Amino acid sequence: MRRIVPVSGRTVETPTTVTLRFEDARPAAPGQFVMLWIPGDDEIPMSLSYVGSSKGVTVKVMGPTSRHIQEIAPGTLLGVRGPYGNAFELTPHRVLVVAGGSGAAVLAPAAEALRARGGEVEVALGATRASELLFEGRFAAMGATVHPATDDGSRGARGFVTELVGPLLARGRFDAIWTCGPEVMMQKVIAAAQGTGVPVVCSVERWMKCGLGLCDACALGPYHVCVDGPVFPAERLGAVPEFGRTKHDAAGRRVPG
Amino acid sequence: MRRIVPVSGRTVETPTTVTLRFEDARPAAPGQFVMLWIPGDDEIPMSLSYVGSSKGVTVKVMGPTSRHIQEIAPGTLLGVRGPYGNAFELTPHRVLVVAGGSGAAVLAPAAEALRARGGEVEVALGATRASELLFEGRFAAMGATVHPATDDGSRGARGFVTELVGPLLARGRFDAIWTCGPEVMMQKVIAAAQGTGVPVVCSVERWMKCGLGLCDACALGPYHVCVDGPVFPAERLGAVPEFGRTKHDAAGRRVPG
Amino acid sequence: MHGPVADLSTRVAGLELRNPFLLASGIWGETGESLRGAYEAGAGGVITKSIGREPRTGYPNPTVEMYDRWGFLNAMGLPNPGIAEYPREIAIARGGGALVIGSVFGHDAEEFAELGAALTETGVAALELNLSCPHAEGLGSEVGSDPSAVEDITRAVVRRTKLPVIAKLTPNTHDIVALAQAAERGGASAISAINTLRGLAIDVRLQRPTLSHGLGGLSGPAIKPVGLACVYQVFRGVRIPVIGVGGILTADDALEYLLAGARAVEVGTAVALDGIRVFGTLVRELGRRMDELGVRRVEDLIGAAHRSDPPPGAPRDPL
Amino acid sequence: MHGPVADLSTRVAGLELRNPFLLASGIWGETGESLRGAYEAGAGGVITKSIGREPRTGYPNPTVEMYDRWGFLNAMGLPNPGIAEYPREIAIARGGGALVIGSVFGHDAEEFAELGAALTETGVAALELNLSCPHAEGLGSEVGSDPSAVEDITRAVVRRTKLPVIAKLTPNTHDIVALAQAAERGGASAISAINTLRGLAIDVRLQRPTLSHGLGGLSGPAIKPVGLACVYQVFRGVRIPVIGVGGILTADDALEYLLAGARAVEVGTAVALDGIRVFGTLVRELGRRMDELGVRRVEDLIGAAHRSDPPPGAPRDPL
Ligand SMILES: Cc1cc2nc3c(=O)[nH]c(=O)nc-3n(C[C@H](O)[C@H](O)[C@H](O)COP(=O)(O)OP(=O)(O)OC[C@H]3O[C@@H](n4cnc5c(N)ncnc54)[C@H](O)[C@@H]3O)c2cc1C
Ligand SMILES: Cc1cc2nc3c(=O)[nH]c(=O)nc-3n(C[C@H](O)[C@H](O)[C@H](O)COP(=O)(O)OP(=O)(O)OC[C@H]3O[C@@H](n4cnc5c(N)ncnc54)[C@H](O)[C@@H]3O)c2cc1C
Ligand SMILES: Cc1cc2nc3c(=O)[nH]c(=O)nc-3n(C[C@H](O)[C@H](O)[C@H](O)COP(=O)(O)O)c2cc1C
Ligand SMILES: Cc1cc2nc3c(=O)[nH]c(=O)nc-3n(C[C@H](O)[C@H](O)[C@H](O)COP(=O)(O)O)c2cc1C
Ligand code: FES
Ligand code: FES
Repeated sequence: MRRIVPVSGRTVETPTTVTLRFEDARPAAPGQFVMLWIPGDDEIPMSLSYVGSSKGVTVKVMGPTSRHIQEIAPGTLLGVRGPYGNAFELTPHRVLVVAGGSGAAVLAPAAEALRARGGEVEVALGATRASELLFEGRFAAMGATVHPATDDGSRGARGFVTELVGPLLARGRFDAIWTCGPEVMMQKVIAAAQGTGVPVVCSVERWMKCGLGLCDACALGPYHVCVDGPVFPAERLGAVPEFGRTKHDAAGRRVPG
Repeated sequence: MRRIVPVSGRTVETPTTVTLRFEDARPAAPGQFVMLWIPGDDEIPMSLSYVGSSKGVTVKVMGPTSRHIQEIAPGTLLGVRGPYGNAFELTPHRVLVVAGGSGAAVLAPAAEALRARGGEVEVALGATRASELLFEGRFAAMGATVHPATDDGSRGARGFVTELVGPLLARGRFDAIWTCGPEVMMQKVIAAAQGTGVPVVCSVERWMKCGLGLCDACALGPYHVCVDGPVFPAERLGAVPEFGRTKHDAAGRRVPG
Repeated sequence: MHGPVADLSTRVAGLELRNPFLLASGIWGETGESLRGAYEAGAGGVITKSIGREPRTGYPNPTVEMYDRWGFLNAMGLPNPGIAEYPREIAIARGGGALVIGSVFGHDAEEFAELGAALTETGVAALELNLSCPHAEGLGSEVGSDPSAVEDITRAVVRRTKLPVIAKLTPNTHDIVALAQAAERGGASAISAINTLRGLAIDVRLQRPTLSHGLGGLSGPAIKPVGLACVYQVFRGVRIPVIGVGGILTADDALEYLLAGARAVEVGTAVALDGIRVFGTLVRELGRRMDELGVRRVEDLIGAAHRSDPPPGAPRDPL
Repeated sequence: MHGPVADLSTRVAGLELRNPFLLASGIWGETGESLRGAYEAGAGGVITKSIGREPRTGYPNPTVEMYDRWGFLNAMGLPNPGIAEYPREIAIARGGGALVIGSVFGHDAEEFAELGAALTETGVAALELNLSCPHAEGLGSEVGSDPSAVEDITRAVVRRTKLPVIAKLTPNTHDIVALAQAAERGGASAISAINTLRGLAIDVRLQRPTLSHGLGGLSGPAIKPVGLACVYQVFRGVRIPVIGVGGILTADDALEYLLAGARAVEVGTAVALDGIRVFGTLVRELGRRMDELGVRRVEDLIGAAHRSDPPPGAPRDPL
């Protein structure tokens, strides 16, 4: 099931984020992820930021493995299995994308796919500072309107990207909100959409080992993120008390998260 | 690989020979054999005497297992694997069939297939006595001319069926001889055809265990009868000194046979 | 048209199971919600992840390697939340009505006994001792391949619990019957067999093992013949009941185990291949197959393949 | 366009092999013509059927059970013509130029030694001791799973022959390294691993085992992970060379074994699946793959997977 592929390209997206590209013929849909193995190091889940036959992952530094990935040069062999999990449904016409952290990695290809079907996209794009805004140019290039927000106000609105959601919903008409980022951020998005009738769809990250629905590492209430997700309608998450509150760590303990 | 099939029909062909029928969808060609398992007893190689989806084997009493088979009633479950081995080539137009013992079991479906393609068939059919002539009616029904020979002269020529071969070759024109029976019998057929230019094709029986070309039980010189045969052109057998002289027994010893 | 008439219920180690299909340990069993979900999907009972004294993260990824449907290699490394935290998961599962069997692992008899006693408090229906993990040093099959250790561990646990104790054995041995007999002497109420076979996969381009731990455990269809041989042999060697595990994907696979002597079976890798709904399918298909074969009760199947062995005319060791 | 530049030759137990692919014992090896045929088909060497003191017919049929390409179960029961008659087969094989390794089995050290001495006279290039047949009572793995018996048998044979002695070990053990070390102490020149795994298949409609003997030995792809684990462990535990066996169908399978530490490999079940021409294919494909991977000599592959183990950052037993 695992393919060994050479890195065919490397792009520095922000000071803490790089995209690695590789050829892989398996069909994939926006929202799906792969288990990416850096031989000699860990294997970690990564959303596909490019889903064509030239695939890509966009990795933000979090800890040792993601830091290691930043230094990987083209030609390096990586292990890839998947794509796993479900995908964004491309049925809505007007979508508000709300991205925080590395969340734009999975939302950009979804937005692109929607645009390709004639859909319309506005993006609320958050980061700590201007240089960390991920895929601002890519969203613009696909014809989406981008509303940046930075913690330090170095670009766009100052403050959390979630604060843009209410005003944007008030101003425009949307069929859906797609969001990916820290769970507390996504909860704020859900809260902001409450009562507007606009459904929210979240891409969720949990600890993953098998990616196959076997090991229980990614359990989220009654769901397994690797097979039932990572894309969930907010209604389903609403029934899971631990969403936004606790996670399971690598030992399966419930920890705040 | 093994199918468990109920016996769908049972026909007593001669005092020492019965045909068992069973349904089995696997395609088969005349000349091929199956490994037939009588649960609780042995599994033995048996040529298919009927090769359609309603298959058949025609079994002559030789020892304990073939005797056991004679008593099997319709409905009994048998194990079948195969069909294995190669088949008669149906390219010649006029064929002389020379059958001894249970040899008619494999030659009858081959002759039928040839007739169905418009070929012509004459049959030299040998047995110890009239009641043991196998498939005389079946050969007649397909429009073949049958020349019986019995050891006791109770029907047709008295003596060995091989004695018919010379005269038949002298009288008619044949593109091939197909023969199955004891190896000494087949050697006499080959000898009788020598110099006539009519190629002889033999169906050979050897001890079999795996039927898969693995265990070496059916070794015949450089060949394995289960995969390289059971149908061999006489030229190939001519280069095998042990043909008609020695066999391997169940332990792999070379024994006369 | 009428539904299956076959009675799928079975008894093993004093447990009344609505059907013979148990969720195998290590699959879905880290959280209470998952245990409950597997039971709701149709399992006759669910076995927890093997629980140890301390929380363990297990080995780093990669921890799994899948061959086409016929085999699966893993070296999770016994990740588990530890005995202090795990009772809340059992409470969640039991809250959902699940019949839960608690699995434990340890380094020695004292550790097993302590864990068994602790789990007994949680209301599990039975204990399964993981004497058989093939890839964790000083744990699992390293303790589980020595009959006297198996006997001691079993006895130590039995002394500290009122629950039935199931000894889960390793196939990485030359004599699983000796291990089963040792567990029986130690007071086990049942044997489960088998855990995974020690295995390895190497990536040819990278020239390295594909699992971070190197060695792993093989499961799935590839090990079914081995599991069947073990159950068949153990059935003859002990009086306590046997639970079959290894490579069960279909009702016919389960039937093979029942005929070999198992009174119940555990299902693991099938969940990765066919999802948790595999339990519903197995239950439905077993009923259908039993109807087809004219068998009314699971009971009537157990060990039936031994009736015909050795087959007439087939000496066990000719010449 | 140019042919492969890779050098496929290898040395093991003092033998110079033109390529690493040996015909495994029990496949095609009952007759001299077949041994010769396998060598002509491209094998680097051929191993005879295991030969015993007396002729043996083996078990009655059914003796084989095939799963889809991934596995094969057999209980032939060690049929062989016996040591008195077998030398003529070796003469036929050697007459065809084949490099022949003679395999023997027995009940005890004396019997092995006697057979080894007798085969030495026939001009075989080495002896392989079958210490590992999983389904013959009092033979095979029943002697082969006890390290002291393995040591005694090996030593007894080594004393009676000038040929290199290869000890073929069983995977039906909890500690194959201990067996390999025992063979090394006894003077073996190499270890081959593995023989088949003990297995069983039951027919659900007939409610009986499908092989007349009941238990059989599992071979083919299903056991490749187990064979690799054994070779990998044995490579670390002994100084003598290792020959890998089990589930090799393709050049990449063989590469896995070489990387795990094997200096040569044996091929069995593949012959049933792909015919004897599989040797030609394996030789061609190994050359092509080595060219592709930039490896010049088989030598450069042997044990290379150990260089990366344990991988950096991957503790062997965390927590
Ligand atoms: C479905 C999914 C898609 C993801 N997509 C992206 C993406 O597109 N871009 C991106 O930058 N990140 C993505 N992540 C997160 C990414 O997997 C982690 O950031 C990464 O594993 C961190 O590893 P590390 O060794 O650098 O950090 P560590 O120091 O090991 O861990 C830092 C944090 O990362 C998370 N993490 C570590 N290992 C795992 C694991 N095996 N499974 C899940 N989480 C883990 C934990 O929350 C941990 O606390 C995704 C995660 C999931 C589950
Ligand atoms: C390819 C092939 C096709 C055959 N087709 C027919 C057929 O259509 N009709 C028919 O009546 N017979 C056929 N035979 C012969 C049949 O297999 C034997 O007659 C049968 O096995 C006898 O078994 P037994 O137990 O009754 O006799 P036994 O007393 O066991 O043996 C009598 C003789 O039968 C042969 N025999 C026994 N077991 C085997 C075995 N496993 N493999 C091969 N030969 C064996 C040996 O020559 C033996 O000396 C065929 C054999 C082969 C190899
Ligand atoms: C990912 C995985 C984790 C496992 N973890 C455990 C465990 O913690 N305790 C245990 O006793 N067995 C464990 N096992 C073994 C299974 O319970 C079962 O014995 C084995 O997988 C064979 O069954 P299967 O072929 O149906 O998977 C694990 C198996 C797998 C595949
Ligand atoms: C039909 C059959 C017969 C065998 N007979 C023997 C034997 O006589 N002696 C022996 O050492 N191994 C014997 N083996 C084991 C093989 O040599 C080999 O170790 C095993 O089949 C694993 O390799 P494979 O997966 O390539 O078949 C036999 C295997 C098969 C399938
Ligand atoms: S990662 Fe193993 S179940 Fe989801
Ligand atoms: S019957 Fe086994 S090789 Fe032909």
